[in-house]
Parts: sequence; C-alpha cells; structure tokens
Amino acid sequence: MKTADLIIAVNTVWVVLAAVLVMFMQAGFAFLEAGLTRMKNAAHIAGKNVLIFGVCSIVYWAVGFGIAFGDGNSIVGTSGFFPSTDEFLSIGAAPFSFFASIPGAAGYLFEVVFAGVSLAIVWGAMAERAKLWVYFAFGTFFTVLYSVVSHWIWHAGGWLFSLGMQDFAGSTVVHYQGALAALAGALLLGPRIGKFGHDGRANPIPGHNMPYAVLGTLILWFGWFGFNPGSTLGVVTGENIGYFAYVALTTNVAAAAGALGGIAAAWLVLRKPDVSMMLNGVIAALVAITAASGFVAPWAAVVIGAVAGSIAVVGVLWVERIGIDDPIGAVAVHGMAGVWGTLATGLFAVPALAANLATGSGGLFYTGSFHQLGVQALGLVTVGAFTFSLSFGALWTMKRLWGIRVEEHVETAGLDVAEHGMWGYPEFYIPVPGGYGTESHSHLLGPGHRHEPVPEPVSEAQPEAA
Amino acid sequence: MKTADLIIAVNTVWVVLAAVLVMFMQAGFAFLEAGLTRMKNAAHIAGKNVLIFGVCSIVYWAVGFGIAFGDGNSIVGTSGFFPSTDEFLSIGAAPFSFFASIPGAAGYLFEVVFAGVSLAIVWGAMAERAKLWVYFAFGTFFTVLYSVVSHWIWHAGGWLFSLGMQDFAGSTVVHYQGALAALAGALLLGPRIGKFGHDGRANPIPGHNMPYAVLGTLILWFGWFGFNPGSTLGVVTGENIGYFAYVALTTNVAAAAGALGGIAAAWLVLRKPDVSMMLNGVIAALVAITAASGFVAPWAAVVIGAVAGSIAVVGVLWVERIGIDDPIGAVAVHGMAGVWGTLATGLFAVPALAANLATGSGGLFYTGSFHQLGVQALGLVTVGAFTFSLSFGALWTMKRLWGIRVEEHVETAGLDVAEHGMWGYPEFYIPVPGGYGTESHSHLLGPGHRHEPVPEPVSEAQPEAA
Amino acid sequence: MKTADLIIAVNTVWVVLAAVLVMFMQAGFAFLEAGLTRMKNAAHIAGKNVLIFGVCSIVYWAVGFGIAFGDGNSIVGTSGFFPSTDEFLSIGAAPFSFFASIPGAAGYLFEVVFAGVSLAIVWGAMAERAKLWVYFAFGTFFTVLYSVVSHWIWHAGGWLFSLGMQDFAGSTVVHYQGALAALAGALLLGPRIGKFGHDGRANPIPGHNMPYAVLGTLILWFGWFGFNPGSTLGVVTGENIGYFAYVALTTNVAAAAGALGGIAAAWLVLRKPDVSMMLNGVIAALVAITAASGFVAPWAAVVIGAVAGSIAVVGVLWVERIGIDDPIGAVAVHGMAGVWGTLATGLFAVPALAANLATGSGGLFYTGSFHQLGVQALGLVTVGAFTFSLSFGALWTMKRLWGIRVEEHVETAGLDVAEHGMWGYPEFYIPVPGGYGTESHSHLLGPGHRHEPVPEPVSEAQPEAA
Amino acid sequence: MTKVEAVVIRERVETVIDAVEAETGHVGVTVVEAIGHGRQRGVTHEYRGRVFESRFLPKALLTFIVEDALVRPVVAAIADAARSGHESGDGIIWTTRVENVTHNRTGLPLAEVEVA
Amino acid sequence: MTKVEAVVIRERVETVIDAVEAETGHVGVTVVEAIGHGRQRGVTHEYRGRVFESRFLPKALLTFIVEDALVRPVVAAIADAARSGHESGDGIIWTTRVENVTHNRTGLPLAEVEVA
Amino acid sequence: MTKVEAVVIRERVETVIDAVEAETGHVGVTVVEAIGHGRQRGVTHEYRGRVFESRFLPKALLTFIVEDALVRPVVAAIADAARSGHESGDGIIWTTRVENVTHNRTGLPLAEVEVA
Ligand SMILES: Nc1ncnc2c1ncn2[C@@H]1O[C@H](COP(=O)(O)OP(=O)(O)O)[C@@H](O)[C@H]1O
Ligand SMILES: Nc1ncnc2c1ncn2[C@@H]1O[C@H](COP(=O)(O)OP(=O)(O)O)[C@@H](O)[C@H]1O
Ligand SMILES: Nc1ncnc2c1ncn2[C@@H]1O[C@H](COP(=O)(O)OP(=O)(O)O)[C@@H](O)[C@H]1O
Repeated sequence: MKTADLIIAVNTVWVVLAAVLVMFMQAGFAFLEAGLTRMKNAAHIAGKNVLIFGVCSIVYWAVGFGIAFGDGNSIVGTSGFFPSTDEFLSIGAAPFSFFASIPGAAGYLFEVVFAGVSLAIVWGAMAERAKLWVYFAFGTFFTVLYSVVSHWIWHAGGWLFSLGMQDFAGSTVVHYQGALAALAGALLLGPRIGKFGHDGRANPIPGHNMPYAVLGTLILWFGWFGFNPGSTLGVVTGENIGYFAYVALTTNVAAAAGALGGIAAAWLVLRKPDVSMMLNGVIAALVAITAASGFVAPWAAVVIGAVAGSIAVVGVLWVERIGIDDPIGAVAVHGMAGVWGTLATGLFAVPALAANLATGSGGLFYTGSFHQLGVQALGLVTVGAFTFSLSFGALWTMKRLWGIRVEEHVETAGLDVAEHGMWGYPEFYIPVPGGYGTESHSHLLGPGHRHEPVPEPVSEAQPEAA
Repeated sequence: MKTADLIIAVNTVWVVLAAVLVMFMQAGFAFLEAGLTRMKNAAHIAGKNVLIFGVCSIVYWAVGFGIAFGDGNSIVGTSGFFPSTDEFLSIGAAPFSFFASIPGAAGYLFEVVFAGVSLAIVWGAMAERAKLWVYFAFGTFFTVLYSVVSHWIWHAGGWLFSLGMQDFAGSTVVHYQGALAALAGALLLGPRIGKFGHDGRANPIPGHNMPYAVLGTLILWFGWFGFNPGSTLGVVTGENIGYFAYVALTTNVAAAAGALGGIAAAWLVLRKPDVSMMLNGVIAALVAITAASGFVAPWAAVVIGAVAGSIAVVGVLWVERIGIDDPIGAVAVHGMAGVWGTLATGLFAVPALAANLATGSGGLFYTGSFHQLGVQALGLVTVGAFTFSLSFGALWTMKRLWGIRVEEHVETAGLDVAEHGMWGYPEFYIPVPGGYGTESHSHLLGPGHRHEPVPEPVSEAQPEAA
Repeated sequence: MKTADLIIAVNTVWVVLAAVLVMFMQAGFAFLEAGLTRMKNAAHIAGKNVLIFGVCSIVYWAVGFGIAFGDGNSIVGTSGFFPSTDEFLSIGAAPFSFFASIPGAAGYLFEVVFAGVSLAIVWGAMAERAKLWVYFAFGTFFTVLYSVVSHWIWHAGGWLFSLGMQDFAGSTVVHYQGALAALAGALLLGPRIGKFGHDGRANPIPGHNMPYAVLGTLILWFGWFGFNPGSTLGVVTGENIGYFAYVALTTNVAAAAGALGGIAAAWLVLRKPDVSMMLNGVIAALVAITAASGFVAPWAAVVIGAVAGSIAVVGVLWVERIGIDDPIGAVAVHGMAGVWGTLATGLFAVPALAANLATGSGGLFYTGSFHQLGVQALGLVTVGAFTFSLSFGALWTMKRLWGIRVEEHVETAGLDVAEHGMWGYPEFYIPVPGGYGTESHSHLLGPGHRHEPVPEPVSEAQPEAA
Repeated sequence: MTKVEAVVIRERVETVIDAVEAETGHVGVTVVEAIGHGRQRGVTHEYRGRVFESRFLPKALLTFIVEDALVRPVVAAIADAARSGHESGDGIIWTTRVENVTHNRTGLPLAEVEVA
Repeated sequence: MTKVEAVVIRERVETVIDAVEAETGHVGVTVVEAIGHGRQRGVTHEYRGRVFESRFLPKALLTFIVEDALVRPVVAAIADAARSGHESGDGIIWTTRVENVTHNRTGLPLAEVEVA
Repeated sequence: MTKVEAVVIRERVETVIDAVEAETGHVGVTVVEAIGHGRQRGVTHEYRGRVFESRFLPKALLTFIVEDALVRPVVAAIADAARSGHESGDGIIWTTRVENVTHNRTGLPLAEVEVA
C-alpha cells in the first residue's frame, strides 16, 4: 500500500472521529437549552434537537452538501446533489473535488454536523413558543441558506475565501449565521408570556435545571475538540505535522479563559457569580476562538476567550434590555461572540500561521495593516445582510400565512403536554407513581375495594393503528 | 518501521476508538431506560447497566471471546479461553487468527462492547420487576449464548457466514438476539402491576423523565458511529480507503430518516408527535441499518431508516396489544427493526459493495434473485429458534426453581428503596434536605430546643464492617 | 512524506483523541458529585468542575506544563513557561524534548486534562461547604504542586522515574495526590452541619440523584479509555504495535471486576446491594488499575479491580468512622485505591512488559524480589509527605487568614441560592412555573384582575451594566 | 359546607376519587403529595454504610369541599375505596365545617355554582 | 383567628398574595403545590400509543391565617385576583375558625406578634 | 378530635415529630413540603442579570390529628421544638376541631383505633 493512500486513511480516521464529536454537540445543545428553560417544556426542548438534526441530515444529504462543497462557481456549488455511492467513495474527484485527501463520505459527515450545530443555535432564541411544524419548514430552509454561505467562505472557489477571509471553523459560517436566524425568529415570535411586565421591565424566567446546563456546556466543550481541530481536515497541515493538536490547544485555553471571564464579569456586573453566565462565557469563548483557533498564538487565544466571556454577560443583558426574549442567550453568545471572534482573527492572526494555512494574511497586531480586518468585516456585513434578511423573510412569510407561534393556552400549559401529549416529568403532575392503571388493577390482588371500571379512554385510534 | 506495521497501528487506533464509542452506549441505554420508567426505580434501572456490563466484560474475557472468535469449527470457537497477555498482543495468530490486522486485545475490546449492548437490550423489556440476582445469572448465560451466534455469523469459519449471510454490524447478532431474550423475559415475568386493567385494557405507565430518554437516544446515536463504521475492523476495506466513513454516512442518514419516520408515524397513527416514539424511531432505524450499513446505497439507507421508524411506532402498539408489557419497547425497536434490517439487506445490498466486502451477493432489488434474501431469512429463523428457545428455557428454569420476579410489595414500593435501600431521588420522599441528622445537630449550634437523642439506628453492621 | 513523519501524525491523532476522552471526565465528576450531594447545592457542585478546569487549564499553560514536562533537573522542569506557538509545534525539541514523537501541543493537551482530573478529585471531599474563592486560590496552588510530582514520576529525568517507579497513568500522580489534598481539605473544613450527631454518630446525608451518579460513573469509565491507553503517548510501544489496545483491555476487565467487587462487598458488609457503592467500586478499580494497566496480565487486572472494589466499600465506612466527612468518598476511592494500585503494580508487574516499557522491573509475584514493591512504597511515602503537608499548609493558611468555609446560614440555605443567587432547580422552590412575571403580564391578556405593579426589583445594577 | 380531608396511599388516589364521584356524585377535589407516619412502621434505609429508619412513607392528601348532606356518604366512599387490603398504611379521614366557600371564577358561593 | 384557604392556578399565586397584601395589609401565607380536579375538564394525554384523560391540572393551595375582621376583605381580594378570565379552573376559597394560633419563635399567640 | 397544623422550617421536621412523640406520646402525622412568606424577608435572587426578591422560603406543613386532651401539650411541644434560635422563620401553629375522624383500614373512628 502506498504511503499516500495511508495518509488518506489516517486523515479519514481523524476527520470521521472529529465529526462524531461534533455530532454529539446536539446532546450538548439539548441539555443546555432544556436546562435553561422551564420544566413544562423540557421534553420538547430536548427532543427538538433530535428532530432538527434529522431534518438537517436528510436535507444536507439531498442538496445542502452539493450546494456547499459540490464543484460549482464562486457563489454556489452546482453539482453533487443526492450523491451516489461512488461519488461518496471517490477521493478528490468530481463532484467533490474539494476534498482532496478524504473520501466524499467523510466530507459529508464532517460538514453535516456543522450544519446541525448552526441549526441548533437558531432554536435557542425561539424556545418555548414556536409551533412544531416550523422546525421542519424553517429547518429545511435554513439548511439550504447555511450551505450557500459555507460555500462562500470555506469552498476553495468561494468568493469570500478568495478574498482571504479567515474563518477557521465557522465563527461566522456556523455561529453568527445561526444567531442571525435566531434573532429573526425571536423578533417575529415576540417574547414569552410574562417575560416583560406591563411596565416593560424584564422578568426573569429561571431555567429549571442548572446541572443539565452544566452537562450541556461540558458536552459542547468536549465536542468542540472535533469542531475546531477537525477543521484541519487532515493530520498534516502545510508544514506542520499534527497541527490539529495546536488548534485543540488554542481552543482549550480560550474556553478556560471564557469560563473565568464569564464568572468574573458576572461577579462584577451582576454582583453574583452566576453559574449560567459562567457557562455562557465558556460557550461564547468557544464561539469566538472558532474562527481564530488555527491562526492565533496561545496568549491571543486567552485574550479572545476572556473577552468573549464578558461579551456573553453584557450581551445577554443588553439583548434583554432592548426587549428581545432570547431564553438561551443565542444572540449574545453565538452572535456577538461570533462577530468578536471573526474580527479578533483580523487582529491577532499570526502571519506565519496564515501563510501555512494559505488563507488570508497576518492580523493588524502583527502587520499593522487593516487589510485582513477589513476582509473579516466585509464577510460579516455581507453574511449578515444575506442570512438575516432571508431568514426574516422566510419566517415573516410563514407567520403571515400560517402563524409560527403556539396559542396562549398551549404556551401556558407547556408544549410537552399540549403539543406532545405528555409532560416531560409526568410524576410531577400526576399523583399515581404506579401509573394510571395501577389502582384499577392492584386492588384486585388484595381483598380491596371494587368499583366500576374507569371509563374507556378515547383510544379508538389503536385498532386501525396496529 | 514497515508500512504494513503502521497500517496495523492505524487499524488499532480506529478499532479501539470505535469500541470506546460503543462502550458509551451503556450510558445511552441507562438513560433511555431510566427515562422511560418510573421514578421509584430510577437508580436501579440506570445502575443495572453498570452491573451487567461488568458481568459481561468478565464472562466475555473468560470464555465468550474464545467461543465467538477463537479458532474452532463452524459452530463454535474452541480456543482462546482466559487468554494470556501474549495471545492478546499477537496479531493474526492463534488462537485469534481471525483478527489479521489488529491485536487480539483490540478484538476483545471491540467485541465485548457489542455483547454488552445485546445484553443491555434484554433488560429493557424486563424492567421494573426482575430480581437482582437474575441479572448475574441470566447475564452470564446470555453472554455465552450470544457468543455462539456471533461465531456463526461473523467468524470467517462460521456456518452462516459461509452461507453468505450479511449482517454488517449485528442487526441479527446483537439486536435481534437481545430482543429475543427480552421477549422471553417479558413473557415469563408477566406485566407490571397495573399495566393491564381487569378488562385487559392496557394502562399507560409514563416514563418519569423525557430529557433522560433524549440524552440516552443521542448517546446511542453517537455510539453507533463506533458500532457500524467500526465493524470494518480497519481503515482499508477491500478496494476502498476509509470505507468506514461511507458506513458512517449510511448510518447517519438512516437514523435521521428514522427520527422523521417515527414522529410522522406517531403524528398520523396516534394523532400526537410523541417524543418517545420519535426517539424509538431513531433507535429502530439505527438497529435496521446496522446489518445494511456496509452494503447499501444512501437512498436505500434513507428508505430502511424511515420504514424502521414507523415499524417502531406500530410495533410498540402491537406488542402491547397482544398483552406483553415491554416498558422500553425492546421487542419492537430491536427485534422487529432488527428483522427488517436483516431482510432489507437482502433486498438492497449493492452487488459491488457485497463483492468488495466478500460477503454474500447483491440484493433482490439489484439482482432480481431471492438468494440473498433467502440466506438472510434462514439466519433469522435459525437464530430465532436457537436464542429464543434457550433464553426461554433458562429463564423458565430459574423462575421455577427460585422465581425471577420481585414480590408485589417490592414492586409497589419501588426497586430502589426495597432492593437497594435508598430512593433514586431521596429528597422527593424525605422532607429533610439537610440530611437525616441535620436537626439533631444543628439545633445544638443555636440556643435551640434540646431533646432526647434519636433512637440508635439498626447500624450494628458497621463495627464488624470496618 | 516520510514514514517517520506519518507515525508522528498517527501518534498525535491517538494522543489528542485520548486527551479529549479524558477532558470529558470533568462531566463525569460533575455528575457523580452532583448526584451524591444535595439538591440545594446541585448547580454549585456541577458548575465548579467547569470553573476549576478553567483555572487549571490556564495555570497549566502558563507554568504547570513547564514545571512538569519542560526540560530541567530531576526535581522540576525549568523551561517551557508561557510556551510560544513554535514551542508547541516543535516535536522532540527543547523545551519539551520529553515529547519525542508528538508535538508539544499534543503533550500539553494530554497532560492538562490529567491535572484537571486530579483537581476534580480534591473538591469531592470538600463538597457543600467550601467558599467559592478557595476554588480559585487552592486550584492554582494545587495545579503547581501536581506538576512538580508529575515531573518526579513521569518525566524521563524525574528522580522517582529514574528509580524505576511504575505509575503507568497516575494512580499516584493523579488520584492519590488528589485524595491527599482532599483529605487535607476535609480535615480543615470539618464535617457538614448535621453529618455527625451530638453522640458523634454519623448521619447519612443521601445524595439527591442516583441516575446522575450512574451517568457520571459511566462517563468516567468511558473517559478512562483515554486516561490509561492514552498514556502510551503513541501507537507503537517498544516491540508492541497497538499496545494501547492491551492497556484498554486491562482497564476494562479491572473496572468490571470493581463493579462486581463493590456490589458484592456492599451486599455482604452492608447487607444491601448499594448502588452508590457499586459505582464507587468501579471508580476505585479504575483508579487502582491506572498505575498497573500497562504492566500486568489480564487475570491480575481482574484481581486488582475486585480488591479495589471492596476497598471502596470498606474505605468509605472507615473514613466516616474516624470522623471525616467525605461526601463523595474521594479519600477512599481515589486515595486508598490509588495506594493499592501503586503497590499492586509492585506485586503483579510482568517482567517482560516492564522491560518493554523500560520502566522498573517485574513484581514480587513474578520475581520474588521486593525491589519494585519497595520503589513503589517509597514513591507513595515521599509523595504523601510532600503533597499532604503542602496542601494542608496552604489550606490551613487560607483558613487562618480569610476562612475557607461558608457561614452556617449559607450552608443551610444551600450554596446555589446563597452564593450564586439561584437554586439549581428553581421550580422546586418557587411556585410560578411561568416565571416570576407571568402573572403580572398574562392577566392583562384576559379580562382579569388588575393590581398595582410589583415593587421595582433591586436591579439598579443593569443600567451601568449594559 | 364541609371540608373532607383524607390521607390515602398514592396508588389509591384515583380509585378514591372515582368512588366518591360514582357513589355520591360529588365532583371537585384538590390533591397534594404528602408523606406520612402513623401506626405503620417506616422504611429501613441503607446509604453508603449507614443503616437507618425513615418513619415516612409516600401518601397523598385529598381535600373535598362538599355539601353537608354528602359528608357521611363521601367519608364512607373514601374509607371503602382507600382500603388496600395491606396490613397497614391506608390512612385516615376527617371533616371540618367551612364558611365563605367562594368560587373564584364567578365570585359566587360555591353551592350556587354547584347547582348551576 | 381564621384560616382562609384558596386553590388557585399556579400562575396566579403571586398576584393573589400581592392583592391580599395591597388590599388588606395582611402579611403571611403558606403555599403548597397541588393538583386539582373540578368542573374544568382535565388534559387528554397520549403516551406511547395510549390516549387517555387525566382529570388533574396543576394548582396551588394557599393558606392564610388572618384576623377574623379581615376574613371578608381577604376572601374578596383573593377571588378578585385569582380570576384569570379563562373559561375554567380558577379555583375556590373557604374559611375556618382556628384556635391556639401560636408563633413558634416567640411562643406567643400570633395575634400579639402581629401587633408587635 | 382536633387537628393541629404547624408550619416549621424543613430541617426541624424530625425534631418536632420526635418532640411530640417524646413529650405527649402521640403518634401520627402527615407532612407536606411547603413554601412560606411571613415576617421573615425572602431571598434576593439573581438570574442572568435580573436581581429580584422572592418572598418564599422552604418550609414544611405538619398535620397532627390528636385527642382533644393532647392539644395543649402537642402545641407546646411543637412550638418548643420548632424554635431554631434563628432570628426569623420558625413558623406558626394553629388548631381546629374535626369530626368523623375515620380510620381507613378498619373503618372505625380513629379514637378507637388509637386505643386499640
Ligand atoms: N393521627 C394522625 N395525624 C395525622 N396523620 C395521620 C395520623 N394517623 C395516621 N395518619 C396518616 O395516615 C397514614 C397511614 O396511617 P397508618 O397508621 O400507617 O395507617 P394504618 O393505621 O392503616 O397502619 C400515615 O402515614 C399518616 O400520613
Ligand atoms: N369541591 C371542591 N373541593 C375541593 N377542591 C375543589 C372543589 N372544586 C374545585 N376545586 C379546586 O379548584 C380547582 C378549580 O376548580 P374548577 O371547578 O376547575 O374551576 P372552575 O369552576 O372555574 O372551572 C380544581 O382544580 C380543584 O383543585
Ligand atoms: N399569617 C400566616 N398565615 C399563614 N402562614 C403563615 C402566617 N404567618 C407565618 N406563616 C408561615 O410561617 C412561616 C414563618 O413565618 P415568619 O413570619 O417568617 O416567622 P417569624 O415570625 O419567626 O419570622 C412563613 O414562611 C409562613 O409559611
């Protein structure tokens, strides 16, 4: 076997395992979001991540992957739709010639989990009040939208990539985009009942389970080691062997600095070391380092992370202050931190590393030139305009035509029982731990009381069902 | 170092990490099952997965691995019991010559976690009423049983493998077998108290924590990326470099289709987008694609997954209708979907892929020949007869001799407090958050009330203990 | 590309992924500890793991890594502080010439997660009563302390390594050290309010969530497959290709034996198959096999694990009997089992494996010589003296100067609400699932009752904040 | 009107309410999860090596506000339906006269709403 | 003194307490989470293929121990504040005379503490 | 018979029950977790940037059905045992006469069971 083939095999091991780590981030979002929302919606909030990752995986296989990484022009990929077995098995060949050192299948796997993350962010700000069908409809729409932008910035032929935009693993592509759609959704849905008093003052709606939020955050941190380092798409990067280890390092120190930055900011600004703010700080730091992880020095990663941690705290407050109800803080944590990370790369990118990655040039701090910073800003502006306007337009249309928000009584009762038919924690609402039927049965065993059978439940559905 | 050795090293990295992902599926089952059962049994249900994986790991090391993958005849492996250090370190040598390109130790690790998954399935249908010792006794028995069948289908010398049966990662070996034993157990244990009313109508017994079930499902999806792709046992498969990436792709699109198929079927049949049914749909799809993942085209994976998703919904209803109490839906989700997946491979296997894997031939859809389908059916019938009858026999004997079901008062009080001595969530049953002792101590601090010491608890055990 | 370079790339893939698995153990500790403590402290206990891993990651990057693995003398590393990008990218060069076959960045990543685990252990015994700032102060101090000892035992130039001490993955370095600091903390903090009655009898303070503890344990088991096998730091170990698979095997059978040993011991000694004791048994077994995993035969791993499982049960009882309040059992599970594992290596080390690892010699059982056992004991004594005395001294000083324990009313109310401002599970303490503000808003919608606005909350902080 | 309060084992909550509705026609109850201690001995717990008694067992506390005329049949129906046949723990019932029974939605005395 | 007990929807707990304090000046309440069944129909549940009714809805049970003189205004304030405008489920109120109202911290009759 | 109800801090539940049993010999109690608001100020919460007061603190509501003769000693024992020495929050006690006290298992008046 030729060494070249072996390198491909090793690259594939790395990329597939990185993709698997990123896929697990769905569990991270599920628990972060379930923990920061209310008990009555817990099953819905957690379960929706399974649903949207399902939608995303199918849509991305059908068209998204072709749009993003199929051979095409500088705006969009024009081939590789509903790819065949051979197209997925081939390496560095049309329609996925972009992936020169891994099979197309590995490319799909790695990219679809990124789309899934971006989509997961969207629903954070729309939590606890969106109709279920919207997840299907907008999920499909956004997956396509996302694919277009990822073509611009990541595909060798993409126009922003050609300009030298540096977005190593997607502060802009994944997080900022997700936050833009989240913002559109939050604006169109409006705040949850009771979020703002008649005097417009915001009321806190505490999430129901902080340990869930901690678990979610640690799963995200864990998955991010696939997210950023995996974006090398191989084990040798330019001159550097095992460069992904360096990317993992910048990711880790940034996240750590974000935890400290977040809790410190909360302690100073809010006078309390708010646990949920520390968690937001970690995530904001990971979001910010995402663009920069391959380009910056360790000390810069610490700075980027610490700043992002405080952005999370102030950003969450500010979004609420301007009257937007974002239960998870998606706009601040993924949007503002994503912008910061993208710009910070333009500030701190080390020329040698940029050269080694053959992407853009050194940052202001090293070169004294505003060029790279300008490119980053251009990317933010164009993506912002594109993704926000189209997301807003799509959701606005859906709202007008069919309505995207649940009825008041559904929201009050909770989505679990009203939409899905069962509480997320049934035993907190129903006093019969043995199940509904227990008593109508168990007292047959003892010499207990006998009474007329419970009225037949409305279960006429089943006969046809089975 | 020779390239050949390096390939072995890379294979080992891949197989070991895949095994680790599969091992984590124990946490997935623990939370899926704990979430779909009652609060009063939560510690028992979750904890038993640690217990049975412990039993399985020891038994499989002692005899199971030798039976399954030790050199032997077409029925059973006859060597490699209590393997030595050298036997585990050697590559492609007796007694584990089956593993030609990884050390025997990697083989053990990868195969034992599969046995653990099969065993985990068994207890799903027996949840909330089996005696604790049965986990030890039947766990040991089933591990051996499982090893025999895995020898038939996976070992190069196994008789079903020789016939060309296609079961890439174990729809039959792992899931169908587990479900057969689960069925035997559910039949012999009988339904939980209150599951069926005096009029025979089934009563719902809602699981106590849907977020747990979601976490469990996402962990399973995550782990399945080790389960199916890892079954290539190496990074180069016939002609294809990094073929495991393709297997991961079919696995992912099938699971996604299962989520959509499950929730759609629930919405249509039950008129509610039941979250737990969507989760079952995902798992059923993963079960079904397990046999097919290496053999089919992406579109076929989508079909297999979507069908499996609806099988889960209808199957769960049907199993309940015929009077079987299967709290987790193991029989439908692992059994019926396992049968579907095994047969579907006989329908959709791509000839070229089958040839590349040197296992069986193309499926009906491509070849027009019923041959492969027939082989798959033969495998299902023989394994079904073998595993069900022996599992039933073993459990029947245990039931006759010592009884396998807990007493009624234990079941009513809950296994946590009755068998293990403590609730899974003590603070929901005991009104002293500070712990039992708090008051007998803390009021010493303040000028509070003094009273005669609480009667000495029956803790005479300790002195000898320490 | 040269094969030598490719081997480095493969090593890096393995080591980075192993490091990622170990990093996830933070989630394991977070949930194990949150599950074994009380509801009122759940957010604090879980969240602190994010905090301390943040502290540890920054301190270890700044100085710890240099002290532990920077080139230096036999006592301490004297270079590699605040390492630069180039220092992290270089392979086998100063200041991290210790890492001959992976980049320095991979070395950092793998070693920092070990420091994080050791630090996580510390807080287990200090749970539910330590002041928040202590996490920052002692976390920093301990990270440095830990780095010194890891230099002694793991660095090629370390004095204990030179003597031939065998501690494959850190029973002594990571677990025993963590337990020593934990013991110092537990002694200086004193027991939680109510833990011991006026008659000195220990009162049980049940943990609030056994499923959390199970999840935590399974995550730890999962992560341990990075912990021990990853410590090969490469895919080829001496003569053996893929030796890490063998290490994974010994780790798994030991953990399994620990589960069985723990539940058996509990059943015999406590007359109940205590779930939490089974979990402790697993962890104790993993702790014990950590030193031995690369040196012993499978049967010895089973013995080591089973013994460790019973040590956990008896040790927890004994620590409590002598009046120490260790909520998680860190002293017994990590300390006593760590000692056992370190000594057991001196008993069961296979000469051939020791030779292949070029570390120490065979154990008493094989060689009849007490030499290796003596070396192991020497290591335990010196590390014990060093780490305990310095940890105790540091905490004693902090206690004297500023106090390390929260006020009684804080401890009684719970750290979540008293220190962080919000309950871990707000809806169990606040009767308004809709959030505080719901009623002041929702009744505007209906023709409901109107009343004077709720008094403005003390939120003057915000305006300046935003 | 009269308040009838009953402590019953949780598994019996629905049986008891069914019995009251079936045998007296009264509809309306408020249920609270409770834990109780009485003649019945509690549970022996074991946790991490400590063996100890908890005197408490899970129960439910039911409150029915009923017409005075219905008090006896309601009490009888509850006592009858609450009897599990186990040796202990079935709980107790007691009643109290209550005044000003007001129906929030209408603001009327509940009695008038009941007839309504 | 008199005990005023009220069952209200959970979202209204704070509104009701605010109203009592604002309109009668009475401070002091004990709240218990409850589930209730009344004229209002319950929830239709679906779980794994079973469709069934649960008659219970989440409510809260409030207990106020008040001066006899305050009973009428307190009841009025509660009923007024508990009214959600929904078609059902707003709950009920009832009162009972109570004796020996003792204040644990001081051991004095509560009335005297109130004035204190 | 008489119903004695007491609101106490949760840490004191077992102390209070022990005291009642030790000092009056009465056995039998039903406990409900409650949250309370009284003279004692509540907790200042902070959540994601909002600082606000919650007036509620965790308490427990104990219900004892006792012989009329035991009312005074039971109330005294509770008040005594509930006193934590803290500056606030120890709760209150009140009593009410109750009728038809029935014992579910036997169907007899509870009094007769007690003596039995
Ligand atoms: N005197 C009492 N005061 C308050 N609650 C009581 C009293 N006696 C019994 N109970 C309640 O009834 C429940 C069952 O009482 P118990 O004496 O155990 O029943 P049985 O007499 O059938 O054994 C207890 O758990 C407690 O909640
Ligand atoms: N007779 C009663 N006894 C006890 N609780 C009652 C009674 N009637 C109503 N309730 C309580 O009040 C709640 C609301 O009653 P409901 O009849 O639904 O209100 P509405 O009359 O406004 O529809 C019920 O859920 C129950 O908790
Ligand atoms: N008037 C009342 N009605 C109902 N419950 C009350 C009343 N006064 C006090 N309580 C209960 O007693 C608890 C303690 O009361 P509080 O006034 O805080 O005690 P203290 O007077 O010792 O400060 C309160 O949290 C509440 O649950």
